[in-house]
Amino acid sequence: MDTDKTTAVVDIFDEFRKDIDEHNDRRERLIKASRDVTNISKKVIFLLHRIMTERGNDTRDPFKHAAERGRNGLREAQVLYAQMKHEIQGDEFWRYHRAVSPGLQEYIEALSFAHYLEHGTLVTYAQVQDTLSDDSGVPYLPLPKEDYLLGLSDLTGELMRFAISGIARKGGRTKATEVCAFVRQCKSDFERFTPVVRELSKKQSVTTQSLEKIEDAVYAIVVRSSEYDLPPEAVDDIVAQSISS
Amino acid sequence: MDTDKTTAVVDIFDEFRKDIDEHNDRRERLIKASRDVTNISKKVIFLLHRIMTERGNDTRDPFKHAAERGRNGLREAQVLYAQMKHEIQGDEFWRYHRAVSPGLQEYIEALSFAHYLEHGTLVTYAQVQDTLSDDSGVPYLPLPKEDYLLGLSDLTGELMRFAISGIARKGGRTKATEVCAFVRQCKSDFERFTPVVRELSKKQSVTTQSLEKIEDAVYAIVVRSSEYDLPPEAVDDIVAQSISS
Amino acid sequence: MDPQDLDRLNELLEQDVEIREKIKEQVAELDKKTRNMAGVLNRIHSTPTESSQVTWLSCRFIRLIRLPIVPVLIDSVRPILQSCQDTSAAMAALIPLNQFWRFKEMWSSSLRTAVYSAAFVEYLSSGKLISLPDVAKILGKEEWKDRFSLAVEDYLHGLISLVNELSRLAVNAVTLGNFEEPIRISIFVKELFAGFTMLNLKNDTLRRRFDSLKYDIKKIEEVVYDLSLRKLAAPKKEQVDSKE
Amino acid sequence: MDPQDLDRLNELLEQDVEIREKIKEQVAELDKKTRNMAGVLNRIHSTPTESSQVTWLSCRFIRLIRLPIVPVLIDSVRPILQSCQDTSAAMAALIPLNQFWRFKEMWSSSLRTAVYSAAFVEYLSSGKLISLPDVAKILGKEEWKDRFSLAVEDYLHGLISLVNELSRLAVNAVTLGNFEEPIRISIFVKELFAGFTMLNLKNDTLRRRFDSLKYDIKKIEEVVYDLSLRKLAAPKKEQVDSKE
Amino acid sequence: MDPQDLDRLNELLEQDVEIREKIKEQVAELDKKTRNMAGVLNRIHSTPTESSQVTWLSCRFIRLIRLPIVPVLIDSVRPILQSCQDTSAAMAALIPLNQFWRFKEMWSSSLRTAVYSAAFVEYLSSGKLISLPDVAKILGKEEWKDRFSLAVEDYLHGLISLVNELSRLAVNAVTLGNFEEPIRISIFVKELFAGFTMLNLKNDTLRRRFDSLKYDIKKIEEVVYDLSLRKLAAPKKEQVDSKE
Amino acid sequence: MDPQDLDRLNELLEQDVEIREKIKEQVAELDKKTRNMAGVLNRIHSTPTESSQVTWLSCRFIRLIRLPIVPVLIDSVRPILQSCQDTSAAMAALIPLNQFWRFKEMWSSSLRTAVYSAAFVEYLSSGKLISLPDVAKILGKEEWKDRFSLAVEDYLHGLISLVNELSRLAVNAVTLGNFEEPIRISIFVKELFAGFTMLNLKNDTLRRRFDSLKYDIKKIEEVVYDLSLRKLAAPKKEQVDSKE
Amino acid sequence: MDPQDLDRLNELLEQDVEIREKIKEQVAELDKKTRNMAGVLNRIHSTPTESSQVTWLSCRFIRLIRLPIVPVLIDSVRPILQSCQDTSAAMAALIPLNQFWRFKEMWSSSLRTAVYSAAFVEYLSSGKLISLPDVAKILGKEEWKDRFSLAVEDYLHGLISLVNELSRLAVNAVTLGNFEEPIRISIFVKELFAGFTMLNLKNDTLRRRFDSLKYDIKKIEEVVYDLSLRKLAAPKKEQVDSKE
Amino acid sequence: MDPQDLDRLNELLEQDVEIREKIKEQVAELDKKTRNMAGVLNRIHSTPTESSQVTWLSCRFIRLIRLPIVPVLIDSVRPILQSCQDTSAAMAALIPLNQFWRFKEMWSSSLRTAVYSAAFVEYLSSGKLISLPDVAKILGKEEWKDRFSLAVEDYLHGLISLVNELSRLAVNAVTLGNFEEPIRISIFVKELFAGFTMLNLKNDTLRRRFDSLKYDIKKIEEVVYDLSLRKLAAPKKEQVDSKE
Ligand SMILES: [Mn+2]
Ligand SMILES: [Mn+2]
Repeated sequence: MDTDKTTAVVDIFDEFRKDIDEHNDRRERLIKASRDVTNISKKVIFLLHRIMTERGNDTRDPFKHAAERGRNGLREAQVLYAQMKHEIQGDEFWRYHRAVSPGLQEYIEALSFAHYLEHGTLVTYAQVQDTLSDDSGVPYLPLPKEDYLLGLSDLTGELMRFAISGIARKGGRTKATEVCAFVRQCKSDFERFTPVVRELSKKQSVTTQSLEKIEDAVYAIVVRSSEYDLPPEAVDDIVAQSISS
Repeated sequence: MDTDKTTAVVDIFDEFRKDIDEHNDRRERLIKASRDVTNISKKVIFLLHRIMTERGNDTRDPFKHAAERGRNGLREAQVLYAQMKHEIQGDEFWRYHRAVSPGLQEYIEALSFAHYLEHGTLVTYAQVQDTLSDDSGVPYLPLPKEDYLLGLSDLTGELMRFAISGIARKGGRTKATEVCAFVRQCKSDFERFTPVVRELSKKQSVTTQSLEKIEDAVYAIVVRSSEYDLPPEAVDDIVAQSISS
Repeated sequence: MDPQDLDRLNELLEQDVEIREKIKEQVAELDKKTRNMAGVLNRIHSTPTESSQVTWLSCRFIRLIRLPIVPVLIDSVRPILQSCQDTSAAMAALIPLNQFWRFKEMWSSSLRTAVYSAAFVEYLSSGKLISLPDVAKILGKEEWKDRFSLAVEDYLHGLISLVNELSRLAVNAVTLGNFEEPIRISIFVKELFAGFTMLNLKNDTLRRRFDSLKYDIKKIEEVVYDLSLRKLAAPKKEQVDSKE
Repeated sequence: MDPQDLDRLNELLEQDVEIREKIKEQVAELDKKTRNMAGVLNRIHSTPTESSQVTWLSCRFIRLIRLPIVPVLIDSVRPILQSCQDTSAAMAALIPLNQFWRFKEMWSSSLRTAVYSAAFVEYLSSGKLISLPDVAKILGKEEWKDRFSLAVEDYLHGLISLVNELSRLAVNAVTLGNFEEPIRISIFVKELFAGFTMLNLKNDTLRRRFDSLKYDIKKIEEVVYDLSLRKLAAPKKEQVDSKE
Repeated sequence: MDPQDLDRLNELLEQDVEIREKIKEQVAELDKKTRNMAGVLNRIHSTPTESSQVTWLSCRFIRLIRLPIVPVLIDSVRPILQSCQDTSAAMAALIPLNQFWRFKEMWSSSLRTAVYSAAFVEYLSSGKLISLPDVAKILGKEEWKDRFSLAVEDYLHGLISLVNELSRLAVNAVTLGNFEEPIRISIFVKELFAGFTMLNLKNDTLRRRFDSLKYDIKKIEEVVYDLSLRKLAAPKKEQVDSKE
Repeated sequence: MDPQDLDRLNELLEQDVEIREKIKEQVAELDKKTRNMAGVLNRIHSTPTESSQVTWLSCRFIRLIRLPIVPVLIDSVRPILQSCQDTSAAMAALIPLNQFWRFKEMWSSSLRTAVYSAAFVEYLSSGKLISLPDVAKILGKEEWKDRFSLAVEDYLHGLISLVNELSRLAVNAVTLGNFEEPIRISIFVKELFAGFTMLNLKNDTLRRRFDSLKYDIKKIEEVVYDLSLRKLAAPKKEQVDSKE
Repeated sequence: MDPQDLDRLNELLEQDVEIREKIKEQVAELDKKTRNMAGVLNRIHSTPTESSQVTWLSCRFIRLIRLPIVPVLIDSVRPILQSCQDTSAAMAALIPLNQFWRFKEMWSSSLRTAVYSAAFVEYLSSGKLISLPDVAKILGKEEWKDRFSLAVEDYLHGLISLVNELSRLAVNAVTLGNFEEPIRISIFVKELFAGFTMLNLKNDTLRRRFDSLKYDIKKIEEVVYDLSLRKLAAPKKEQVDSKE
Repeated sequence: MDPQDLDRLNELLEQDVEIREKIKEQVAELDKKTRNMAGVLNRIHSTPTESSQVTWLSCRFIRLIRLPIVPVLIDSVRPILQSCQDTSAAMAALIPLNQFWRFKEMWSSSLRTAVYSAAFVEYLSSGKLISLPDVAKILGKEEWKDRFSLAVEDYLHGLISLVNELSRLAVNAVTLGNFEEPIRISIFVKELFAGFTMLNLKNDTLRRRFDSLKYDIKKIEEVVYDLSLRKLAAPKKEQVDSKE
């Protein structure tokens, strides 16, 4: 038996081992970081709901205030991406895309929620990519369009929670109507992407459910106020008065 | 509205939030550590197979040598458990058991493989607990009997790989027969635990499959050698000779 | 495996099985009690309260004809509630030191109903939110805490059940002519909801049940809204209008 | 969403769809080639080799009657193998810079068959293991590596397919009267297996296929064993015995 | 296998197949009847009742123009209900002695719809809950009980379907101007619910469907609330009493 | 294998592949149209109708700023609907004689959406149910029936989708101030439901979707209830008649 | 609900729960026995038989050191098998008249293992197939048949398990040097298989398990092939005859 | 719904149900026949052939004692095979014009077994591969092709079953002392496999079953190896030629 050749094969495979180990380790690190991003983003979403529920002292625009605090919270996730950057350079990003994707989507969900509260619009692709770039505008990673859309699609669920739990508060009835129109628009805007972004179809049906919940809530407002002839704001006042009495 | 009372409820729930956050964070840390243990253990299992395949220069007992290197590799996992220790003190261990369990089972699988190679026996519960205790014998965690058994049950799969890939080597035929008897014994020993350890039933059927694979391999050896009247060692020699010729 | 090791292991595992068997019996016991309490408390939805001044007189009359009214109801729940401590004691005696979390899942559901009952009784008597330590005191003893205690999540589940029930009560109170109760409930539940909003939950049962709270609040709000607009709770005038 | 953003996004996504569509066409092309090569190489199992001295004469004869023999077979695979580079070139032109891993899954399976074919051809010609860079050179060009290259796992999958085929060849070589080939295969495969043992694999397809290698080695070993005991490969004596 | 044994086995297997085939036919028959009844009873949701005094006159008028009203509806269901006994008789004749439980699952679903129909008819005629022996009497005969009888769980499933339908009826009665019906339904359903609470149900489909009753009750309570709030109807004293 | 036989087999297999490929393209075309129609029709939920007098003025205003109102919406769907015939023509040309049922599953889902769109347009324009022959006429031509036609089950699936949408519309119409629509929907859907009840449905998916209609009906009934209770709208006498 | 009716219902439900609880205990008992038997019978795979002449001497030696050999094995299973009748008696006493089929599913799985054990013991002692009446006689008594009996499908499931085990035994017998056993097994199993083919199996699980028998037969055939090829054993003429 | 439309729909739905019911009966008939043929053909595995010279004498003897030998076996299958045409005729009469593909799936599985039987009979008689038109002619008539015909995929499925069976036969032939059969099978199967390789199969069940053929081929190659090694049989020159 040619011992030299044997050694040769073993040597080659030793290189492979290093490659494969390095690959698995990196994947593991990215999965961990991605879990962290998910947790940070989830906390930010709760924070936003919380601020919107509290908003006791209206010293300043509560929506803007919430958005600011939300964005602050997300900075932590951005730091993580900055740290991940060198592990997902160039094509490596696509190699590890599956490990990174869940965190990215949750991040986009949180960011778009903060953005909606402040501006009443969807955060744009460029704006999201911007938050994932360093000061000189160099991206930490190439934001996949699919993740952008899937993250936005999750937003509708949070908006449903926001609309329904806000209904009982001053101005909540008007807000719910706004959110209803917005989510309806989202649903119809996203529809055209369903043939090209596979996982979007499932999320669209969740969006449909959320939309129907908001529609039902808005319906209830209209039915009840139709019994009398009062604008929604007047209703808020009357209710507030009877509770405080 | 009684503002003081409101504050009170919010204060109480603020405490809850801290509790829940701390709980989730800890769970997250333990899951990460457990993934690390799993990876370390898997690498050790591969290392053991590798050493058993190599064993070129028989300067010393290859089995003992493998076991030593395996145990060395597992020391890294033991360090992780030592670090986890303060997070899973007392009842906390049971609270986070589900997060810790997969890593623990993989660790036991690797440890029992090393142990089998050296001693030809199953590592005992006390021996496993011993490796998970500090120098003064204080356990890092209370080793659950279930995890011990489930880890051992996975060992049979590795033994199947060990027996079949070893068959082509000198002494491999005899070794395969030994492993066959050992795995058969494991299967029958574990059977009595199936009513009390739920997940064991599924693993027993994997063991059965492994056992049948080993039985088939041993059968093939016997059938072929029955055609002639040669003891297995003689066969090894003849084969070695014809390859080197 | 060494036959002795095998036997030892089997013995230990069978001890666990035995403990589970015994705990199951205690849980069945606890379960019977909590069902019983839930059954009695369910009657609150057809029970006029004293505080409802409008129907006070008819209530008096009703009492004479032996209808249970709120205090009577509460009085019949309290002893069952207290007796839960016996079951807790029995469990604490069964559970090995430091293994509370190992077996906890077996009785979580029953415990949550017990928490709900305690919280409902407290709300009905004092209008206050019962605190975790207070429920814990009612259902068990501090000194068992290595073996049996009340986890935050079970307490929170119990509170959500309370809100579910209060939204029903707000509706039924109006039917029974009590127009103050919905207002009280509204204030109480909003405060509680604000508390819940503080929490960062995972996507688990608690989160899902918390989401459902929004519908209860909405329902309560609608009742308050109906009452306000009909000026039944607010300054009374033009009662005729609301009749249409 | 802003209608312009929407349109832009859609445009980008549709570009991706288009790229995929075009890559699919190239993969179909590559697939056709690899199937073709696999088909030709399959004939090796009924093809006597030159190296088999015992049947050499009959082989000669067979050649005259135009039976493909190994070198002929190899010669007919080589040009197809080389033409794979055209497909690779076409793909490299399609794939955007740095997005190799994004689309890679689309052709992994075909590429592995190509690797297998290259490795089989190499084994049949030189008896050597082809190296990753060598296969890579045959199938593509270094300068495309941001767009198209050969991943370690695909190379390894190709080698496993080679072993699967070699265990069949060991059996069929004997049938065709070639008693040297199994020995050569045995040595080659064992060495390769030792290489595979170096790797720490996850529980994925590669791991599962690697596990299956053991059976191929066992089979090859049995052939060697049969030959050794029958003294066909070993020093020839008492040939009669083996006939029984 | 011994040919005789084989024949015996085959005979047993084929008997089984044949019985199932024949039972299937009878079940199809029963199914047709229950669908028919459910279809007729479904019309109740658009049928004004006599007891609704507000719309009494229009009802009279409607009767003239041959709109079905409740008693007419009931009268058209009764004969179908009675004819179920024929199917039961046919099944009893098919089922071998002692094998009732073997085949029972084949018609459980149809039987539950039959129970629901019987219970709905009883509610509509007398306002009472039909008892298990009474439904059993309507659908079959005591003397067949080795071959065909009514299991507790099927009776209870039928009652749950009744409540599902009554919550719908409460809503539709209001639409049709009948403001008394929801009150009646509320009292009936609450009493039934209290009964269910006292049953020792295991964790199976029955338990799950029972849990879903809460939604029906809530809906009915909300209807009663809407009526009370608008002073369109109110529980009468006697009704409150009977709730005790 | 005989080379000629082989060629023939391959030819048959490749014809199949080719036809499927071409049909896929047409289905993609059809799919785009049905998506488009569904998208436009979806806007109905935010579109005030002319018949809603309360919001009439604001509607006028809205029209000026070019918001689609119902007739406009319908007008924009009709041409797309008609253009479906082109796709059907293309498919009919592709499908070999007698092989309609072989490929039918490929476009069933799109066809059902087309049926739904046609039925929705008909409901919105005339308030009537479109018949199977009428949809078939819109979507294809009688003379193709060996190659392309409309199966009963696809027609029924389309109708179920219509009901799903109408229950949503009942809710949203109220939000838009149109209190008559829910009454109209209620009558239409109940009649349709009664029709479905009389069909002998064996098909599993169809049966399951039909069962789900109950939820839609319940929801519509609750909307009508809300309106009647508040005297915002009421079923007219003639409507009650027609329900018979 | 009428309190008496309620009590009656509860009584019925609780009887059911109680019977199940008690049957469960007996099933646990039976289960322990069947596990035990299966465990002992499993040792057959490492037990040399007397008929194996080659290893006879070593066997003798083994017997001295008390390794179980086949007859010893059988003798240790028989008493357990017989004791199953006690469990059957206990169950027969528990099960109400006519309700055998209601509870049967609770012990089917254990009973099948018992059938398998009985059939294996019979094969090992006499080489014959045990008949249904014979197993029934071993496991229970004819006079209980209203309450406890052996269903055809459980018998057949037991036989399929036997074949699964025999294919393993064919392999292991060779390992133990017994070259006759596979031949015997082959004849026995082929005959059994031919019997199964003639049964009219409708039952899905049974049918699926029967289909899997093909793999067992193939395995046994390959063992017989290996032996014949090497002239280690050969089917005798009479055996060929009996296959007819 | 318009009553006439309703009737028409119901009529269509019921026609469908009725046709299916009748087809099911015919399929059961066909199924019985194919099972019967498969059962007889299964006996081939224990049947010595005439061509096996070694056992020729014993075979002769066996024939006298009426053991089935191959020609006898084939003769008993042929009439059943022919009778399949009757079932085909009955089906062709049932299936509406152009709806062959609608119902085809109902009998695909049985038809594939029929194809397998026909192909096995052909192989056993002539050693040739039966062509699709030939099987089609045996099982049905050209002129029914609008209503009943043989699809390519069913033909191919039948051939794959044939190979599965031939690999078993190769093994069992050796056991029965017939050393030529495996060689013949090897040549036949390799040629068939090469044919399959040239087909353009999609990724469906057929592709998956085709992939599994590799295992059968490997097994057959190993049998031929075993025989060559022991010089019990060897591929003849002409056979090698024909492989080309
Ligand atoms: Mn979310
Ligand atoms: Mn493992």
